[in-house]
Amino acid sequence: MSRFNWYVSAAAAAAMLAGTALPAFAQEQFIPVLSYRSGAYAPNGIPFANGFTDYLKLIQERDGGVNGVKLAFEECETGYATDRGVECYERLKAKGATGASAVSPLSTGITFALTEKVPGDKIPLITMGYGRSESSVGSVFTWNFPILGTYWSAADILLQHIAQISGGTAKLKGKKIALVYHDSPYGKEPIPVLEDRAKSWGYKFQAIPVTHPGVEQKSAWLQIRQSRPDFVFLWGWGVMNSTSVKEAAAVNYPRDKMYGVWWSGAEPDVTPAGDGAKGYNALALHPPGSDFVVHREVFKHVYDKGKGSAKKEEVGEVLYNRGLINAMLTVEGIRTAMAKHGNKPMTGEQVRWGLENLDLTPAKIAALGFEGLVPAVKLSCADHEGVARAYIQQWDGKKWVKKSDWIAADQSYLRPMMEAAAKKYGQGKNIQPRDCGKQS
Amino acid sequence: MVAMQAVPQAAAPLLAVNGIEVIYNHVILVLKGVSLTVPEGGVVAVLGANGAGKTTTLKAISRLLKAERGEVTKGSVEYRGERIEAASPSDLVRRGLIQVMEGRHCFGHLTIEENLLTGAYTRRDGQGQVAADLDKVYAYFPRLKERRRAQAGYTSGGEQQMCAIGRALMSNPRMILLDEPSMGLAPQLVEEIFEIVHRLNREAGVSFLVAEQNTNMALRYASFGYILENGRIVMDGPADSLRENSDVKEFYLGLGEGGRQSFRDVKHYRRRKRWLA
Amino acid sequence: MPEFLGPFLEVLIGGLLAGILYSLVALGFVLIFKASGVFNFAQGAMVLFAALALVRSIEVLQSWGVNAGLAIVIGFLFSGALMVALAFAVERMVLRPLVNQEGIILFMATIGITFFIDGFGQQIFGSDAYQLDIGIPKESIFLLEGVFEGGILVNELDLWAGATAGLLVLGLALFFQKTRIGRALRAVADDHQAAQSVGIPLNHIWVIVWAVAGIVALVAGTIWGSKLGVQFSIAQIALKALPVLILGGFTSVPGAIIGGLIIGAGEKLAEVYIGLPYFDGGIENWFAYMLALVFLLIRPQGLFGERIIERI
Amino acid sequence: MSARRRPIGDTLLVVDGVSLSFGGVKALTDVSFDIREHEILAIIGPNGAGKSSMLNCINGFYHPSAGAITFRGVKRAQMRPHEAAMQGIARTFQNIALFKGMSTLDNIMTGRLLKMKVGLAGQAVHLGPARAEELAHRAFCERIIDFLEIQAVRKTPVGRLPYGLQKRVELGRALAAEPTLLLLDEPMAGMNLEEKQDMCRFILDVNDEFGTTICLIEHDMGVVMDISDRVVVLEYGRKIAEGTPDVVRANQAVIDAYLGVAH
Amino acid sequence: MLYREAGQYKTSYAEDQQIFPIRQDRIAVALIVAVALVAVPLLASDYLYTAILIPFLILSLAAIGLNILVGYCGQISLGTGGFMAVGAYAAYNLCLRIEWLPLPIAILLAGLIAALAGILFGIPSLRIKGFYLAVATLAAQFFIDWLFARIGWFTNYTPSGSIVAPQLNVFGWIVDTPMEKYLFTLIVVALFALVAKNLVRGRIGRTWMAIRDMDIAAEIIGIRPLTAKLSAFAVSSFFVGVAGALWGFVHLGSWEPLAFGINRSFQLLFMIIIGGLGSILGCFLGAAFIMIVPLVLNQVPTALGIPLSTASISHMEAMIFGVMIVFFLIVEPHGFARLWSLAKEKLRIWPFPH
Repeated sequence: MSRFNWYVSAAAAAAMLAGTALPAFAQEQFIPVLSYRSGAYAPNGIPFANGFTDYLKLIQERDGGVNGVKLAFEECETGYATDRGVECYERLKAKGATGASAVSPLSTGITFALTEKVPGDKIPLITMGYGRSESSVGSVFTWNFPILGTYWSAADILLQHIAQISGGTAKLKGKKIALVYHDSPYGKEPIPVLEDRAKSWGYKFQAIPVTHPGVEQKSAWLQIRQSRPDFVFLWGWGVMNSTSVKEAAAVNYPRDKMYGVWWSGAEPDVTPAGDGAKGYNALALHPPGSDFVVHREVFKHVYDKGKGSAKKEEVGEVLYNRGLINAMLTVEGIRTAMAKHGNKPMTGEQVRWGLENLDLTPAKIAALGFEGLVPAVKLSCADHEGVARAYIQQWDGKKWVKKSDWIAADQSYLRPMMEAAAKKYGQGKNIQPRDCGKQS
Repeated sequence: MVAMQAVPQAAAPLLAVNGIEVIYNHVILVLKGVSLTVPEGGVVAVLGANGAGKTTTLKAISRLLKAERGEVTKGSVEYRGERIEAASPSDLVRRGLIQVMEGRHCFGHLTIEENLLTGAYTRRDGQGQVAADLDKVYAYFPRLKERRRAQAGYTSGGEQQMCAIGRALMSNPRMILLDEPSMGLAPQLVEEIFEIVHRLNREAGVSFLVAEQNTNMALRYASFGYILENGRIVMDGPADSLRENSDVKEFYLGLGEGGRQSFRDVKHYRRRKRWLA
Repeated sequence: MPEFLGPFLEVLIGGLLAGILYSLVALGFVLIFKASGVFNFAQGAMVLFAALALVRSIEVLQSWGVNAGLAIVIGFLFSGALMVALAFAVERMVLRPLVNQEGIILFMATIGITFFIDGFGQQIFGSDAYQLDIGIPKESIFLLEGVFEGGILVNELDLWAGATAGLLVLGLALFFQKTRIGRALRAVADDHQAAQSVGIPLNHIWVIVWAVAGIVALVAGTIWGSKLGVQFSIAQIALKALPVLILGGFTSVPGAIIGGLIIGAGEKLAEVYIGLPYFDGGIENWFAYMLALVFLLIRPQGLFGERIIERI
Repeated sequence: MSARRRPIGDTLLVVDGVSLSFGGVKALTDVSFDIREHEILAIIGPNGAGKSSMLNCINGFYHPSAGAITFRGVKRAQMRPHEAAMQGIARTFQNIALFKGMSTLDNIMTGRLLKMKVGLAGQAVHLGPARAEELAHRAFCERIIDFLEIQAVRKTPVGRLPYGLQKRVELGRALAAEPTLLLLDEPMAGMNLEEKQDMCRFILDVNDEFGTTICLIEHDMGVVMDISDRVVVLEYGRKIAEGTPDVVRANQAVIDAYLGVAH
Repeated sequence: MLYREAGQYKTSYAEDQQIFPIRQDRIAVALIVAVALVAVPLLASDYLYTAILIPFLILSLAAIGLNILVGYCGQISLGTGGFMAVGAYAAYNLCLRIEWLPLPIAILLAGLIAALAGILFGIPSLRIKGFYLAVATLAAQFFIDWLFARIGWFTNYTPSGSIVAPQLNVFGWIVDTPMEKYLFTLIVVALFALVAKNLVRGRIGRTWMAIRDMDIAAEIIGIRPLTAKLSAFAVSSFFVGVAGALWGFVHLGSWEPLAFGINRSFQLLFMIIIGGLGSILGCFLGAAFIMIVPLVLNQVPTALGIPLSTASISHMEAMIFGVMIVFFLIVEPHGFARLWSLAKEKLRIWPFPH
């Protein structure tokens, strides 16, 4: 038993009991689950955490773990607060036989803090669809994995879409685009792309911050009512999203000119606005719904045994599915690592290799039951994002309706930006970029 | 209020305090076994220096002590033959036992009249009766009537003392615990206040337990006195006999054996004389 | 009509109406501070708790097949009763044992209450976002469309909030000035001990005050909940009520309303005309406080607070 | 009467036509008198006569609406209380104004604050000069503690002391400042005879030993008549008499206004 | 009989004015220092350093700063988080813009800049008192939050507004392992605690306490309210600023304005009130309590094998936390420090109860 266990148990004044409870992790692969089920962001945090844990339970119940290695996982409540998140990470990082496999913090703030810590602890940081945009440059950010898309990608996809419906990028000239954003690192992430494109494409860009938690937006929307932008992008989280949609309805800003990022496109974001949300658009990183193969499996192996985390009708919500996918990527990273290192609990470092060499072909994805949910993903030393594509969905008052084809981010434009930013970061931290040509 | 004659000393006690101990904040012992009685219709004085425990005694009786984190740990308090250590202050007010606190404690932001009306809070005998009593209070304190619309915070010390006593009267009490009515008042006003106490006792039959430092004044108006020192009763007796007692004379009335000694001539610090060996 | 006037009026009116919503929360603070000298940090949590109780009880009742109107009425009664129960509990478990402690201790205790209510409310009623619809109209209406292009946007819900706040203040003023209990409340506010000495039972008074503040919280929660949906964040609007309080004075009911109007209008105008054009926005959060602060430097006791005469 | 060591000297402070009002209520009207070096001056008068207001004007807590106060030849229009303290005016209060959270020693040490010079950095290190200064002033304060016979409660928080001792500590704090002029507001209020005698002793000793000029407010006529050199009588904010105790005692206006029937 | 001062005579005022006049106390303190400097580094795990000890020490330091203002000078502040932010961002900018500046100097300068900010926002305290002041200090909190979130210069125009601290180089000592970070923090905090103790027991401390206990009387004995209050704000903010710099550089390594938000201010206020207003020791006790309670509450159900969802745990945590706050206030409103001194008094007269 490690000193760490001893100490915590003592602090908990439960040394005896803890002594029996902890060794259960012995030969298991440990996955920490940083979640938030209370506080201002709970409505969004809960479905995600449910999806994440349900998938791990599925692997446990159906497969008995990954390649015979049982999974162990423990949730820790971060409350979306950075310091709590860091504490959770520190608490959980050394658990299990080999320590934490990978961490998914589900908060840009926590991601920023952990980005500084994971290289020392050698634990990969999976930030699926969020986090630092430049961290997709794996040569500098060895331990960060913003798989399936970054905010810069998201901003680019949105711009492509409105250019498309406006009839080409040239038509955007002179148009006005406003960004209503959560005043935090998360909300600020897309600004560089939106500002940069404004220069070349000639639209007018206005950024309007909304203070945490985002219930007071009247002046933002009065401003929008006056300046009447042609499009409003929404980079909100939690209650801010629904409040934005409501305020838009209140000032009669056409909802179909509003585009949310994929974190502003879930059910809790629109239902509180009632009919006012009809026509609101948002990016979809993946489709909602519970009729995919994996859901059938989850119902069969988890819910029918009464072990589900959520209510049955909540399975298949947007954020639930995102939790599923996030968990699946973590598990597949472990599986890939085992292919190289053998079927035993993997260390964080081994999982990192696994993630970097993750290659989910369409066939593999179909076998996992994620067909239609996830595109093919292939990561590499240089590219930790893998694939960046999304489509536009629209709320029809009852459900999300797919409105556009999948749109892929323009890598030729984004990649140099990301590399420049990563280089700047690396210089600040004295990080020597890895030479990805030599990586196996 | 029915005017009635003061009842003679021999009557059954209205209030009986039997050997109470009071502890503050679970540690500080303030009263170390205090016993006293007040007969129906009597005016009894509790005398002693600052910090002797006079206020604590009064608050122990009126149950205001609890709000100050003090508690009676030993002994009993009986009012009209019933134990009252567990009663609440408002319960006691309803039963006719009310305290006028040291330092007046008027409600500064309320007018004089509103102050008086708060005194009738516990009464359930109707607005008419309250209004009638208000007039009676104004009859005792004509100055209050003049200033009835003034905010109590802006009235003088004497007026506030009157207001505090008048406010207590509004509860239709049988007994008033009067704490330091003379504090900070000019001699003439002190006289006036005690005169009113006397009248209330004579005319309205209200009994008084008065805590005072002004021994001279208190013993002139009380029929019986107790002297408190360090949380103990060190002497008691009828007012007249106390006034004649040489120790009292020396220590509380400032009248030494050979007449009053000039303050200028006190040239050495006196050892405190023990009342009880 | 000059062109800027329409938008200006719109922001002004929007701000005033937003301010009224802050006032509703501030009112609860004032009541408790006035009567017990307690700076009740839990007011925001009480708003959330009341709103959660309301929305969830309506939901449950409707799931039992009770018709909407009746469910709303029962829901109000239930959550009102819950707030009264809360008042009893707070008096019994917190105020009574802490009687006669310094203000800051009681203030901290109310932060303890805040934590408890936050946890308790979420544990019992869930931490999801809930929609509250008790039939308050939420349509936008456009005034003076003939005069200004596009008219002046006003939300009906905000108008309802304004009317409700007005009625509440009127009721409270009458209660304080004209009733026996009201007088007793003011007496307690002035001097606890003296109030006790004349037979006013502090415990009852505190229960009454906290219950009234709880009902005010329920009203505030209903309106905020109708506007934003009921979820955790509405507890945090308590922070919005604080500058209203310092501006209006901790002890003044009308001050809470006037303060709310000034803060609401001030911050929205500042945000739209200074913050967004010159500072990339976001100034309204501190602007309200700065406004209150600057004001305090001129009148330290707030707009309607009682003047403190220093004596020694 | 004991022999005085220091004769009464020149005028120390002049109150010239001072008036004071609070929102229309006149607390003082055109009051003039002076205080002379080394004397003990008593101000008496019924409650609300403006006695405390007078002291508050002298030490700058209130600003007279008319008139002027000259201290040691310097006439001042507006002065903050701490400036008065710097010029050597110390005082005690009717309702004890001690620092309740601090010990007796610390309270008395606050009286020395104006005389302590070591800067913030020096104090932070608390070695060398800061320490030496602290110890020197501690020694001075210990002398006062001895003088006032409060050694036993040196480290006790003053909030826990009985009233009489608190009054002494307050006097100690005022003395620690080594004032030229000491203002005492009802120093004997609420004391029994014995305590009054002690307090009188202290006042007289201070006056004798340090030559401190004393101006006091007191209700106890015995005390006033016995220890003061001169008496000023106020009523309703006006001065109605001034003079030696004997003169004042015989003044009919004073008898009518204040003493009332003999007691 | 182990703890008593009988037989320990002080023959000079100097001896009487030691921080720990009783021998047993001095021994205890020496033991604590030895444990903190030697035993802990021998035994502790990374988790203990990074998640408990380092934040505990830094928050204790911030609590000392706040306690100077609230506990000693009686000025309630809810803007502590803001002043921590000033310290952190100042240190960042100093290191960024003056490359040769040694880290300890940068941290001290950051403290000074925070002190200036403290003075600026302390000015209203000359007119405003009590809860009005408390609310007014929120203006500082929100303004500072906004300033660092909005003005790009402070964050060196990083697009996200999030900051990454540079390497910690203390005159050539590269502080990077958790244990080194712990030791560095320990040294800084211990030194500052000593400085704080020296200040509060000397002239300036008495000045503050006089203002706290009765500001009018303080002015009448010659204390300038202006200098007294502003010096308290300055010194307090200095400590808080240094703590903020440590929080950003040593503990977080990377941060955003939210790290110094209003919740931090409240947390610190809790610490000093639970620990004891007007007590340096209380700051440590309070910080320890506030740090440990949530951890214990999180661990106990798991350790006992009670299957609670994290949601329930976190709600229970809030509830229990609330209850404990109220409970402690009822039991001892003057905090752990008072409990501690009462216990010592009991020990001193043990085994005789009176």
